[in-house]
Amino acid sequence: MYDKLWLIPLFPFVGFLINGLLGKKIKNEKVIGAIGTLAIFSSFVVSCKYFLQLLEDSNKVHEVVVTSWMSVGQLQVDWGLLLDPLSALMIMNVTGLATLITFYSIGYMHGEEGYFRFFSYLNLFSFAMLMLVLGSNALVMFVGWEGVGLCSYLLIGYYYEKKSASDAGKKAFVVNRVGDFGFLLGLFLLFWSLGQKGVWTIRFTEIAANAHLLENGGLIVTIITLCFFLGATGKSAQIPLYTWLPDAMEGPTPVSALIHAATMVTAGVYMIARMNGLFAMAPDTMMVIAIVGGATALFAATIGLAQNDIKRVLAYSTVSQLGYMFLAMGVGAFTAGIFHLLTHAFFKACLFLGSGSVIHGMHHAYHHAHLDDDPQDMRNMGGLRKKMPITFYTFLFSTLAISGIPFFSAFFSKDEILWWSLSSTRGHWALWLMGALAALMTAFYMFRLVFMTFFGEQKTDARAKDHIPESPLVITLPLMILAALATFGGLMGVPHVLGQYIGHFPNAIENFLAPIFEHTQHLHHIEAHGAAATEFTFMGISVGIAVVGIGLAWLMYCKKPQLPGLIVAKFPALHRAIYNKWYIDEFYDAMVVNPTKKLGTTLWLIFDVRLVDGLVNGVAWVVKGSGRALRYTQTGYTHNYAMSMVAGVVAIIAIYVFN
Amino acid sequence: MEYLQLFFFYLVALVAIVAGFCVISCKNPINSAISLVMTFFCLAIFYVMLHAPFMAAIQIMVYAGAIMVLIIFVMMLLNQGAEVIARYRHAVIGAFVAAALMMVQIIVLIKQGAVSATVGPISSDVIETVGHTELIGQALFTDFLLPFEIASILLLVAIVGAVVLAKREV
Amino acid sequence: MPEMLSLSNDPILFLSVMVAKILVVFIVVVLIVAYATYAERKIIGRMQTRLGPTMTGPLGLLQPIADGLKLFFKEDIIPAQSSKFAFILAPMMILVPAFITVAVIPFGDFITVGGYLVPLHITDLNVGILYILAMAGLGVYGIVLAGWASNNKYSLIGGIRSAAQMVSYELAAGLSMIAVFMLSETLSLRGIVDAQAGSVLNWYIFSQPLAFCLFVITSLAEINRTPFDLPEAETELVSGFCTEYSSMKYALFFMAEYANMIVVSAITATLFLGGPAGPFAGPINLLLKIFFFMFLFIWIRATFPRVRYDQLMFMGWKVFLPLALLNIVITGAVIVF
Amino acid sequence: MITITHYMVLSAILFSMGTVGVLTRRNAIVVFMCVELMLNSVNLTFIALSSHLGNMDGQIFVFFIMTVAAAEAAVGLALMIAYFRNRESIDVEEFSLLKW
Repeated sequence: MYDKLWLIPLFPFVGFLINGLLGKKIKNEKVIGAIGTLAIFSSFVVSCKYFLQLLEDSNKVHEVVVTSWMSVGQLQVDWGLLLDPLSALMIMNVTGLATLITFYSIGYMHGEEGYFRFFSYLNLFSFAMLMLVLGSNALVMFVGWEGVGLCSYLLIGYYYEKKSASDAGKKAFVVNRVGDFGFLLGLFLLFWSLGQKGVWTIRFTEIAANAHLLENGGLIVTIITLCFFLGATGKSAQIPLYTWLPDAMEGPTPVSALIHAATMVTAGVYMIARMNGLFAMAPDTMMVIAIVGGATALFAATIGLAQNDIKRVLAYSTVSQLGYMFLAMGVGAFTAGIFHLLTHAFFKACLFLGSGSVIHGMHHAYHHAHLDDDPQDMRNMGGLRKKMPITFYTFLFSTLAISGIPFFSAFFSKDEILWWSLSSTRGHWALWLMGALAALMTAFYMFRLVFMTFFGEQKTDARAKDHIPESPLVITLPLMILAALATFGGLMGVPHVLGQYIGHFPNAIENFLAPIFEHTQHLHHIEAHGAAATEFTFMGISVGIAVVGIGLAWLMYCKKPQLPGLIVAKFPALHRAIYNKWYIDEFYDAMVVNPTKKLGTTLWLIFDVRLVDGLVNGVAWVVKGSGRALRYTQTGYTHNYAMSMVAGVVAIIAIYVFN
Repeated sequence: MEYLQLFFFYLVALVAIVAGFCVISCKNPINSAISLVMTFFCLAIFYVMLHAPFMAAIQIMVYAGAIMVLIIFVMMLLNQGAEVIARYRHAVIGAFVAAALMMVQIIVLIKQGAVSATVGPISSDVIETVGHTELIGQALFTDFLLPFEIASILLLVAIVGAVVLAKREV
Repeated sequence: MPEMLSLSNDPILFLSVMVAKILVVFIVVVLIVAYATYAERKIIGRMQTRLGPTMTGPLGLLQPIADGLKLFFKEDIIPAQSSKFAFILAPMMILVPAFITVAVIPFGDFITVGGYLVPLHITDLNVGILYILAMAGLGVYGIVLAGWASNNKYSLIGGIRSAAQMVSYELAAGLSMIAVFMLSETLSLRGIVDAQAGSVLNWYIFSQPLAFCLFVITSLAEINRTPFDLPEAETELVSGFCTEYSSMKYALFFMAEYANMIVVSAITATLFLGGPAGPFAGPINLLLKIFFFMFLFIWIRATFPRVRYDQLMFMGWKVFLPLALLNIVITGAVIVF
Repeated sequence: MITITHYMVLSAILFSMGTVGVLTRRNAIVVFMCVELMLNSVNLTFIALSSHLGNMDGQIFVFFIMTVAAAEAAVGLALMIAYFRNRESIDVEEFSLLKW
């Protein structure tokens, strides 16, 4: 039934091999792009087949063992793939978006140096991501986990001649390593502590089935889950390890869309959802997750308010939205978190690709006019509505979605998260407040972005302004598909309160995911009737918040463009702090990076130079001294050596003769 | 008849030893080489006397006909003059002493040792009737087939090695 | 059936018959050598529409003797800077292998002397062909030493060329012989002759035409005859290794050349043309075959120009050697299947 | 009567002479020839014993020694030519790079 599951990761891997090994020979961009797209598209087709099959199937969990990997002591690891509703949704998400974005890249990357490299990396990334979501045990997942980190590093540093790009790549890698360390520690601890109870396993199904052996809410579970959560913060850019994501915008825009918005950064969310049984047993960890998620959502949103780089705004928006997902995870609303993950993937991918389209156009214009201005700076844009209509409309729909305008996709998902953050047994009004404030800011800065880019008068340099074209179909087609998804994607998770009014419209995603989260259902306390009114009230409040945010943006950037300047003048310190990202990077440099460097230098001076080198040199000295003494026996004349050999022979024969 | 044989043996042995001495004492390397060829000849004669005509023929073909020709050829190419031996007189004396000691020891050892009787089936009559070449061939292609093949590989390697080493530019 | 004569049943007769055979063969070879020079001059003269020697004796028949006497009585010059020992040794080392090779060549069947059977060969070695190859390998020493000992750059170059040439062609010659004794399954020349007995069609020239051609050509190169006479190429090396030689030593070189021709002819006849087999008495058949080859060699000398040195090496290593190997492979395949 | 001892003593003498040559001569090719002389003296022992014992093994051994000697000659002489090209000499006294 599901035994061909391994085809899904295989196709992109084959694509990677072909483009990676032969790409340099092929040279033809169309062929390379076609290979890359076809590889991931084939994977998408297979994914669709299995997804539809799973929808019909009554048994929702299927594990396929491809081959044995290793067997060490109690540890038995297979290359196993796991298909259940959660991973099925994820593979659909990954393969679908990767197909669109790879296709988009054919146009976007046109004429770039190392074209084949880009496509082979994209395919490798898809492979690693699919291994991550399909892995049936923690080790296979970890392979994918590291693989996506590697591809992220490679793709951020794609323009490796640029110092900022290669630095950003390194930063992403190193910061991710911190998280990975936590993941590994958690994994070891989990393996060991389960082993103490007699179950030596790292398979997810067995972990879920045996989690109850551990003490509920005990110290061990808390530590394990905290370690895993540290891993998640690294990969998913949460406080305190979020700093790499904004810098990752140095990579090409399709990379930002695919890796740093839609798929890889959600790996942490996915991992927590995958181990929900374990996390549900650690209320303290859940609280930490919720607080960190909410704080990140709020904190990143504030930074997003003042950025001028179009991609950077989106990057902070991504961090903020990821914060939402963690907030959902923290309050036990796993379904809502995964739902938001999906809708976020749609609209954020669309937003990134749209910004890519804008940058592409700006770049084209600047290139045409031989100007050196920054094509990503929003202050140079404005009025692009008429120049690139398709980009504008798709962008607008996605922005409406992210802002939470009713019936656009994120309205459902975000609203559900906000509702659960208040109503869940783990919820709290403070969490809701953080989420709501973040939502206000989100609506504000996203529309700030739209207004600055597409409305008002064109601020582009006069020499370039007439040469901004609409992007070709290869770029706009994915935009349109994604915009459609961003607009209507929310329908798969219409909440009950709304669904019951429109002909009992089912909450499809919740039903579908129910078997995965059955152990955590007890967190949801819904008094079916009494809460409906409250839920409607809060729904209204969040819509209101969104409208207020949009209105503010309109006021400040369309109606009275001088207003932002006045506010900045009024609170210069605040603006500077926000503009400089609250000086977090500087803070990290001062607190972590520089002390580490200093420690390294000190250790090198004391330990390495004195002790290690001293030891090595001491040995060398002894050898040198004895060599100096012994070398007088080495005359260098062959005859002398031969002579000593003959003397030896004479001695040996003498022993024989006189015995 | 036996004394004739013994006389012949001593005659050839004398020639071999004198030629051998010329090898180590002639200042001119070409003369050394000619003396060595002479020694090889004497050894070939001994091989015939020992009922091993095939080995005798091979001895002349390989040593006299190939190796020594090669050596003389190289000597002509390099065209080295006569060498100065007398620089390390004490070393020469030492070498003679050591070698003489060794020789005496070996001879003592030989004299001490008991010579066993004939154990194998191959007598001179067998060699006469079957033929020495045939006997060698049978041994070589049955019991010693693997070493034989390995030796052929060794030769191939040596050819390649010699070409690589002696080529001016590889 | 009379008994075979051997050292054990009649030592005196055996030794005297042995000495007689050796003497006869030696004298015959020397005579042929002497008159081969005469024949060569006559034949080439005719081919070039000249008369050749006519003055000394009837038809110039005493010419070789006159030449010999003249050379023997000339003053013997040894160059001052030469290596005297090697200089004197060289002509001997070139002549001796040529003469002692003849010892293994059978020149007839058996005759009865004093009631015993006497085979018509000086000796029949179990390793006859190897013996021939070994002696052929020794021939090179004479030339190399002559070239080196003369202390003359032409001589030295001639000597080195000769060494290279002979070593190269020895291989091809030896390999072409292998096919023959693969068929006869013996290394003894008597055995090879016996294997070809019976009919003319048994001669190996018919079953081994390629080996025959290869052997004749490579032998020609090995005895330094035209068109392969590079070691003594007059035009470039001023007679090569024998530039500095005079008088009797020079005569020895010449004798050696013709003796080598005879030996090669005899070996070719033995290996490929059934040796003493034929319509007449054994020795006469063999002599006729030898004369045929001698004539062939002289004819070639009159006809072909000298090859260039690189052509020579090219042919030796890249044409004859592979062909000889191919011949061995084919012969082996035919024998096995 | 020639006994096995005759051959072995002769072999010992030749071997010792070869040793002296190796120890005293300075021309690398002559040293090489002396090594060949030593090898040959061993060959003589082998064949003498082989013939004495009525066994072919010794002669087969000699056969292989000759093979090895031929290979050695080819490679050794090639080495000497290469060395001569670098140093303009094949004097073993000058092969002294290992000297202190």
